[in-house]
Amino acid sequence: MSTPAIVLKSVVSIVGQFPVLAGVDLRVERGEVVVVEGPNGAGKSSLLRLCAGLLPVSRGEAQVAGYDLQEGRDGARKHIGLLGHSPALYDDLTVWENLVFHMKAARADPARIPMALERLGVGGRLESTRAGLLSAGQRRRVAIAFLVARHPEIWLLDEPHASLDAEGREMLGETVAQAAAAGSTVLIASHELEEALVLASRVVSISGGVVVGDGVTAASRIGSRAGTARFGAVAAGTGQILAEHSLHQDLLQAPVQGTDQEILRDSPQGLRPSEDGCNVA
Amino acid sequence: MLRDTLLVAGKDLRIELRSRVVINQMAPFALLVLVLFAFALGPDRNPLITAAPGLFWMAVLFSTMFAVQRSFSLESAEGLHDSMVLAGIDPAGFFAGKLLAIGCELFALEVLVTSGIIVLYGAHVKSPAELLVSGILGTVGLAAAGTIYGALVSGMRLRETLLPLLFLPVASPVLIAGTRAWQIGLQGNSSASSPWLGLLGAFAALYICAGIVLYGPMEDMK
Amino acid sequence: MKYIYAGYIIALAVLFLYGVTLMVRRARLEKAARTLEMENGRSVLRD
Amino acid sequence: MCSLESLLEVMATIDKAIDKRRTVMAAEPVTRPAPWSARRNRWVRAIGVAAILAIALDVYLGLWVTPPDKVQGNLVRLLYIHPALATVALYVAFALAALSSALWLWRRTRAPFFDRLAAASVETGIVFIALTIVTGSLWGRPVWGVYWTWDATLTSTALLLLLFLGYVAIRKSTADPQRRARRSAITALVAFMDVPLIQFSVLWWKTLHQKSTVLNPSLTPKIGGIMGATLALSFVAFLLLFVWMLINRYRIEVLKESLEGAEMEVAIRERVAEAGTSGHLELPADLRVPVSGG
Repeated sequence: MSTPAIVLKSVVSIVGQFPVLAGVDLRVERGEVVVVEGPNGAGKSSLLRLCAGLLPVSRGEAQVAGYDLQEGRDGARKHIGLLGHSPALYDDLTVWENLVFHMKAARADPARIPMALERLGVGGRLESTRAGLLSAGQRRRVAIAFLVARHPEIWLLDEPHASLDAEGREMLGETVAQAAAAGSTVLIASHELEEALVLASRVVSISGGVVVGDGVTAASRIGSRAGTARFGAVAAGTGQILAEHSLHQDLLQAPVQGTDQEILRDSPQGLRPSEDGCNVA
Repeated sequence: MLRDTLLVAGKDLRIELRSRVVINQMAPFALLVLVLFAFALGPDRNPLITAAPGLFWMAVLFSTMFAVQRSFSLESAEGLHDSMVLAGIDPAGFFAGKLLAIGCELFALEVLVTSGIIVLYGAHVKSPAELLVSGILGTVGLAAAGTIYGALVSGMRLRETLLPLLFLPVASPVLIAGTRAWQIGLQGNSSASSPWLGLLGAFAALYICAGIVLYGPMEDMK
Repeated sequence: MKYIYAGYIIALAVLFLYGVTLMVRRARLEKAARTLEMENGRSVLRD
Repeated sequence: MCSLESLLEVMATIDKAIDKRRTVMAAEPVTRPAPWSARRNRWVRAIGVAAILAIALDVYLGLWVTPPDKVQGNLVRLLYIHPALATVALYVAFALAALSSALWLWRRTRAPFFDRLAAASVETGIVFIALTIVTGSLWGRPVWGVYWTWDATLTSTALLLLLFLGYVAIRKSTADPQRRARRSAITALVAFMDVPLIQFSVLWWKTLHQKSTVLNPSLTPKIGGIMGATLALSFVAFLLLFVWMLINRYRIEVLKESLEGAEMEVAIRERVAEAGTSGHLELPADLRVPVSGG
């Protein structure tokens, strides 16, 4: 395994007078897809913004993409793509101009834009309309398209499913799957767990600015809508064992590829599959 | 750095052409200021002419503040500022880009206000060289100082009131020197203008360097 | 001559007042720091 | 279904994780500054007393002992306050503020000490410069017949006062200590850079505009003997006073920040405690499996 994508050791981040993160320990390997969940105001978005180098590391250590967030922050930023709550678009510029500006600012090659826009279904006519006229869902797709075009090493998606329709969510799923397959690391902060858990190989629960749980999801193939995820994770901090229970009843017909052991073996946390199929972190 | 400067300036000016805020709102405002001054100083010509240089620079000062506030409101959207920082744009480039964009907008406004003064106040210009040079130097200086303070207060709660409080005292030398240079421009004895232009030049140079040096630490404090 | 006296009196009065307020503020803050210290059982002061 | 032991084991790991978090926070080493040992306090008090004595002597000499000036008559007596206040404010307080701000901005020499020193010197400087303006206009009143004429130095000093009031405004309106320090450092530097420009422009504006008044308070008439001695004394006296005020104001800043810091520690601990109890995974109903077993 090369250097891990994200390493946080008891990181405290204080914004204003308030400790949004009060001692976070997290280790994410390259190529992992991790869902960060927790109640509102638990610090999910703050964790993502910290990894993006936008929040100060008041105490503890933080390395992202091999760069220390206190000294080499600029180095890390080249490898990080952040999809925030409000997509970063200038309302007066057209979609195309927006993306060209952001790509050039990030020193990326604007030639990848058409492909990315097509993939997210916002290409063609939409390119020349002003960003201000787009619907929230379209704006989010454009923002995702920017990430696809830039293809950073680390994807930080904050509530990516917000304002996306069914088709949009599927596209997001595919994009994340392809990114993970291509070796990028994806962190998703989300409330919509059914969608997010399908994509993720690991769940991190955060509450009160502290990581209170870290469970592994045995997510099998994502691919088509019919993918199922055998949920062997222990949702830490809740005491509820999420036994073998597929996500949606209607999804049962698609067989789960690969045996239990095969799926769980490549999960980084080395889960012990006990005989009765109940896996404990 | 030059790359980022042109990138940011191009973006700002393109947004300006699309949204036409300067043309639709600030230009009428500048002329309005001239008319209000006329009301304040009475209709007869000579007080207006003697006060014309000062009025010009007062109009420019107010326009600078609006231009700075407008320019930094573009990036006020949460996501936008993060993406700018994340993209790793060189802070000095960002500063110079903003400075260039605001400078162009201000210069356009100044041409308008000058013609306004000539028409409304009937001032006739003896040596336009002074006006042009002092206009350019003054604009660059005001834009530089304005951009520094614009960035400093952007993101703060009471930035609308803080910006004038911080910016206007700093800009006072430009007002003084600019007015004198303009007066000479109108009266024509251009020999006496060199100290004032020197002062304007010094102000502009000083604040451009300050912006480039100080913009780095300012940026990563967001 | 009265302007001279006025000048002196104003200057000295303001300086004296400012000096006293500084001393009072400092005393109050020192006390607050000490009481907070008692509560947590260890010092809160950072240099 | 899952056995009970694995469930209990899971619960144990969670509690251990949260406790570890709490102990880490509690054991946070908080450096404790020397509580200003008695010796240092005595020094501060000594400076204070010396300042008061020097000023008393200065006032006594200035008002009664020194002879009235041939030209200005008794007006010259303000000479023993006004220039001293002005020089201390401009060339000590604000210069110190600008220097410490620059040092704070420079990464290698960055230390909280400079930020607090800048804050303390600006606030004290503002008091001094305000008094300079008051004494200056009082000096001008009998001469010009009006409190305020657009005299070169008076105007530029007034502008400087406004400039550094901006510094205080910025400092007061940001909460985050790190960001506040950075913003005020930049404001101090940018403001101080403007000082020479303002001085020149106002001076030229005044002199090139019309001949400057003979009795310009800043043009101290050539003096010697007892008057020169008193003038020198006035500089020393006000400098001592400034140093005393600066030290106290600095100490207040340290105390204020430490108290802010202490409240923050408590906030962190509450956050951590809150994490232990309410963390849970809201799952759609069909997924929630009731915990069974003994």
